[in-house]
Amino acid sequence: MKRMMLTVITEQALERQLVACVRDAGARGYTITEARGEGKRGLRSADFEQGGNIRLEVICEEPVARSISRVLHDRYFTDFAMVLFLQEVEVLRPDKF
Amino acid sequence: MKRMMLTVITEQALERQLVACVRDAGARGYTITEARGEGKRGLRSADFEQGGNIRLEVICEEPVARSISRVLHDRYFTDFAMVLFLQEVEVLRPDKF
Amino acid sequence: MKRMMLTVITEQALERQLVACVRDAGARGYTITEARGEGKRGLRSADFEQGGNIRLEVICEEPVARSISRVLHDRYFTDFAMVLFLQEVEVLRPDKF
Amino acid sequence: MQLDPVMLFFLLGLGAGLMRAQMRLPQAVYELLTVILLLSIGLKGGVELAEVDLLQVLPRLLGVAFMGVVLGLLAFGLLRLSRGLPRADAASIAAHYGSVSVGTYAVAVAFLNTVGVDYEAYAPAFVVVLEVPAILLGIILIRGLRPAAGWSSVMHEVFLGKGVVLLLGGLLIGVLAGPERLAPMEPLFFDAFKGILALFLLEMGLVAASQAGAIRRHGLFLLGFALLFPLLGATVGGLFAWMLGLSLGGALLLAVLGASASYIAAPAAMRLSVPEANPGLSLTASLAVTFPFNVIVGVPLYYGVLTLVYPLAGGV
Amino acid sequence: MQLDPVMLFFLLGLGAGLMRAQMRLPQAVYELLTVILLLSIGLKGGVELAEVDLLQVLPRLLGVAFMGVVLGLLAFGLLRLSRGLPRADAASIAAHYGSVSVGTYAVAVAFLNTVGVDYEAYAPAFVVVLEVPAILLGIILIRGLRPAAGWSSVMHEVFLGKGVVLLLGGLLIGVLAGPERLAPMEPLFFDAFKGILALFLLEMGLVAASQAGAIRRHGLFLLGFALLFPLLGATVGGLFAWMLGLSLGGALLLAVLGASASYIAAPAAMRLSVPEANPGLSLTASLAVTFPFNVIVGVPLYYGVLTLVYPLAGGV
Amino acid sequence: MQLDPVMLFFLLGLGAGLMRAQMRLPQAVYELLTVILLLSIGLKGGVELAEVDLLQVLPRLLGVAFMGVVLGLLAFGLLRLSRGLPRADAASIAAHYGSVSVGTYAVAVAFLNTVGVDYEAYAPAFVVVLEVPAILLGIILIRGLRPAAGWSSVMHEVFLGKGVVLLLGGLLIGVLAGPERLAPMEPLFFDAFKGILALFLLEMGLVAASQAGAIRRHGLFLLGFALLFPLLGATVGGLFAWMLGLSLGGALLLAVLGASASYIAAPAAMRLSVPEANPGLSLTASLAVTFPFNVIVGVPLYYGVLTLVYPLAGGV
Ligand SMILES: Nc1ncnc2c1ncn2[C@@H]1O[C@H](COP(=O)(O)O)[C@@H](O)[C@H]1O
Ligand SMILES: Nc1ncnc2c1ncn2[C@@H]1O[C@H](COP(=O)(O)O)[C@@H](O)[C@H]1O
Ligand SMILES: Nc1ncnc2c1ncn2[C@@H]1O[C@H](COP(=O)(O)O)[C@@H](O)[C@H]1O
Ligand code: NA
Ligand code: NA
Ligand code: NA
Repeated sequence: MKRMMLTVITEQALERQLVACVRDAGARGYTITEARGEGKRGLRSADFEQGGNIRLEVICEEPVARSISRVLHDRYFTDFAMVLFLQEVEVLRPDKF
Repeated sequence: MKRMMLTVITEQALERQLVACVRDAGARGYTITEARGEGKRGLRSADFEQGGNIRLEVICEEPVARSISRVLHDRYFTDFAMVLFLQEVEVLRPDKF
Repeated sequence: MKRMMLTVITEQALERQLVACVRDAGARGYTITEARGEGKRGLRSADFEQGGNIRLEVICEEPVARSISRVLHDRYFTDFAMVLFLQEVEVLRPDKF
Repeated sequence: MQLDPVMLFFLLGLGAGLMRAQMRLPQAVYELLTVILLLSIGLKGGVELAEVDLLQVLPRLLGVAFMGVVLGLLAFGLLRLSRGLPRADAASIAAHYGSVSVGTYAVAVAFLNTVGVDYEAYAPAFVVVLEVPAILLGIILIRGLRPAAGWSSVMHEVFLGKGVVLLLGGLLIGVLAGPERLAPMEPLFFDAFKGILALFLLEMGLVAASQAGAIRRHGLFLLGFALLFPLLGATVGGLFAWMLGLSLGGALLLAVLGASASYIAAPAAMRLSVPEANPGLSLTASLAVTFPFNVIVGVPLYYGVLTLVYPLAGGV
Repeated sequence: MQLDPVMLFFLLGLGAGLMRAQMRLPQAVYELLTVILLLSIGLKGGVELAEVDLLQVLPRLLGVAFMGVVLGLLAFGLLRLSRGLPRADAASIAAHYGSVSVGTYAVAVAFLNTVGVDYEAYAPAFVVVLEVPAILLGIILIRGLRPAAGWSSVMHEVFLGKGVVLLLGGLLIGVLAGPERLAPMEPLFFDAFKGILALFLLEMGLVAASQAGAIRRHGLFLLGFALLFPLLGATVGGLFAWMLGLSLGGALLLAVLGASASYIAAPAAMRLSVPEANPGLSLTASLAVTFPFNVIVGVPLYYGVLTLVYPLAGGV
Repeated sequence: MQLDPVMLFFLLGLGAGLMRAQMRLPQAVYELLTVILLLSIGLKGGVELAEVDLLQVLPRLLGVAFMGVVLGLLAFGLLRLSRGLPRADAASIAAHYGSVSVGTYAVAVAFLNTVGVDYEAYAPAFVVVLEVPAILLGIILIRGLRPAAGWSSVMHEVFLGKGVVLLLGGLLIGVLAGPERLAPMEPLFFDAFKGILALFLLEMGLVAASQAGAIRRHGLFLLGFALLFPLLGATVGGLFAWMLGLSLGGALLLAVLGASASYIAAPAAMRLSVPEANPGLSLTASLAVTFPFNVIVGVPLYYGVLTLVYPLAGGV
């Protein structure tokens, strides 16, 4: 069965707020990996205090994914380093997501 | 050329068994990244002894991917934190996978 | 809107050269996560000096992705551990990539 | 009785964690501290073991190993009184409480140093022989003789965890090298011991705090067990110490080991051998309740009681 | 005047970083070193605070906290002179420079030890009370009373950063435990202090070097501010020290704190409360310019000036 | 002859690793230990270098650097005897064996301390000048004057690896600061040296064990080379020491350096400059065979032989 996977790459400092936002939108889970990278807002590596990036993945139904995208876009795109993309994935137990 | 990418997110404790299962199914390689997250079985972070999650990716032919999925599902879904999904990817050297 | 996501899994030692190559091809950004794994060139884990693998993701327009793939293939496939694949992703702000 | 300063570090970590302070000690640091603590304890024991009559020690070690089984069975019996608790969970928790916590042991050693009471030089060997038996018991209670992951991988997990390997390795190196040749290593392994224990306890406080939320979820029965079983465990430990003829210091250490619950060897082993047991239950009880209880209340309490009772009973 | 050896470690890191040497100290190591430094400073202060009259100390702490606000306002005023700099950036940089750098403080302490000059035992408390006020000021200057992420989460970030928690925690433990009971921890927290500071400075050198490229991008005004404001801050610190009747050693510490800029508490707090401020500006100024300047030139310079001026002004 | 206790830690790690014990020292810990070891060795050398006549030292350093080239050529020649081994692999392995292992050097220093034999204060400089030449040789043998990644990036990799930077940096700091001003850093860098070396060797044992499986895959020729070349290298080292007029202690160190193979600088440099060489070959030989051999058998063996032969040959 098909579900959406939303991936967000953004500043570590936003982790708590991102997780809250994912929960509020009704997603049932998420996965985070540590990342670093470069984009419009320059180089972001995990050394020292600044913290690097996180890469957050949420598998959910399409409307949930789109609603999270919209909220993140409105709240954080102006001031924070953030990239966001969507993919279709096939899951084994669609009821989990 | 198209191949399948199977991604498994599960408990670190299962790493050895997962790798064995991937090999047995005939896949030629795998990639692991450290992860943390939340799902039906609660929060899983990599602090302390418990170990967090791992995120395992296997690129292989579709039947192999489906057979790994099935085995993991049967063996581990009842007792372990585990999420699993499939995507199509385009590879450059299909003979490698 | 659709863009390509190119993922490269390769030896940590190549990081600088990879990043240079991504920039030269005209991509606007990239994300790196630490990884380990196994493939044709044996087990690669991040212990000790050797360094493990990195997993590099670049979202860009299809021609850019194909040109990076080609360059990497020609320069590194003979001598280095390297896997490379392409996926289509939907992005929110196509002008960023 | 005043708190020993190392316990203040635990309280600092606990407080910081409960207030969700922006602080973490990365896992790599935790690993480093654990390795140094285990080696320190092992080396210290080994250095003095060289001068001890092994024929006197071996029967005591057997007695102590037997104590591990007794504790596991006691815990399992008590836990089965709760209707709601699945049998697998009871066995897993029993494995944790029959086994031991090296961190708690280190706090007790620091306590004995502070109050200036001696103990048997070979006490670290008690930790080694107590780690494993209750875990094997817990597995057998559920799987009989067929653990989920096969005996070989379970044995591997149980006997080759870092606790057993580093304690035993330290003991061996201590015996082989002797005090003089180990002298150049004293600054790191002996002099820095209490500072490193302090950092370790700071981290354990943060960990305990992060588990605290889970206590409520798991209900009053578990909380009660995690608070009361240590008292029983300490009593059993004291009795065994008396039967084995240990000194007052040795009796405190055995009481503390009896009261303590594993959070290194047991969780990993039980996860693979009895996966249907909920790992959250045992870890929360052990880390968020029993460890803090022993470190803050237990160690001085057991010591207070032992100083009163032990001489009466003819213990040394 | 010769450089203190700890500064040589900073120069080594800086040089290695600028030449892009293949060397890194992983973040876990940085965290460990920071935790030990903060605890060491706190413990040392706490041990001696036990013997101090609190009624004498409290008004001085209030005075020092007030100094933080003064420094923040001065910095904001000066930065507003630049037409190009957005108001949010000015406020954020002001918050960094009104607050303090614990690493710079540690270098000044090591310097005083080397030259053999005493200072007020409770000086670590200055660091604690200086960390927060300028950050709150910076937020209020932009958000008024409504920071982007809500006061509760801002307060949390500001007061529960590792700086405040570990310094304060160390102070408390030091007071409660006293010097004798802390003696077994001296090897790690006191004897190893300067070696650990050396490693920390090696890492800070690498970090400063990695930020160096950003200096050019941010223009001459920022560079000038990051080099000159420390002189003003040190002067203000010296004046406050004189008004509060501190010793020469205490005056140096307060001058150095005035001259230093935060890179732990302020960046995290400002990112969440004033996100439109560019975090690169303040971090580059603080880490790549002001920190090196203070460590290499500032500390001995302020000390040289103070030894001349302070006795004349009737300072002790 | 008894084993030095640090070697027991290596054996513990090796044993634990071969039995696949559940233990790891995270990479961050490895980095920390390496940095401290390199700095300790450098600082110790630097402190004493201050009192040495540079005009006497420089020609010896040149001689030692030349030894690196000789060793590299010898290794390459021997390896070319094997028909099956590609030329690139022979050059890469030769680069590893002409260069040196700092860990092995540290074990030899600990050994000399234990047996109470002095050595030239500037011996750490031998390590620095031996690191690079054989690597350059290995590259030139394959690439002529055109390495795969361009000379500038190769030079960068070779001369700015952490080995050279930290040893050289430590030497410089030691010279500039002198013994008195470095005294406050002794607890971390000198007193804790042997403990830190013990932890490092524990980790190296685990690493060697993880490479052990690869030995079989790479065949008997490589195994033989990795066991026998150290004997040749030690002999060459002893001869050079005799020609350069070093003391017995200095001769042991130079022999050990000759016998040892690089696992820090060489792998990284060769990977980028001669990528067609299989990095598994050289790393397995160096880490899984030569390092253990030198640490356990080699150091005492070379010392035993030198004590017999060196005085006869008129060495001091
Ligand atoms: N084209 C891209 N492909 C992959 N990752 C990107 C790309 N652009 C940005 N990123 C990641 O997203 C983060 C934030 O991007 P930005 O907001 O453009 O600074 C960067 O630090 C990168 O980790
Ligand atoms: N909806 C989801 N999206 C992304 N990752 C998930 C999701 N649900 C669970 N996960 C990940 O899979 C792990 C196991 O999930 P669970 O079995 O539901 O506890 C979690 O710890 C998460 O890392
Ligand atoms: N079939 C595969 N699926 C996923 N990752 C792979 C696969 N094969 C190789 N890799 C990854 O790519 C790296 C290099 O592969 P190789 O060049 O085959 O040695 C490995 O270390 C793995 O991390
Ligand atoms: Na117990
Ligand atoms: Na300041
Ligand atoms: Na050599």
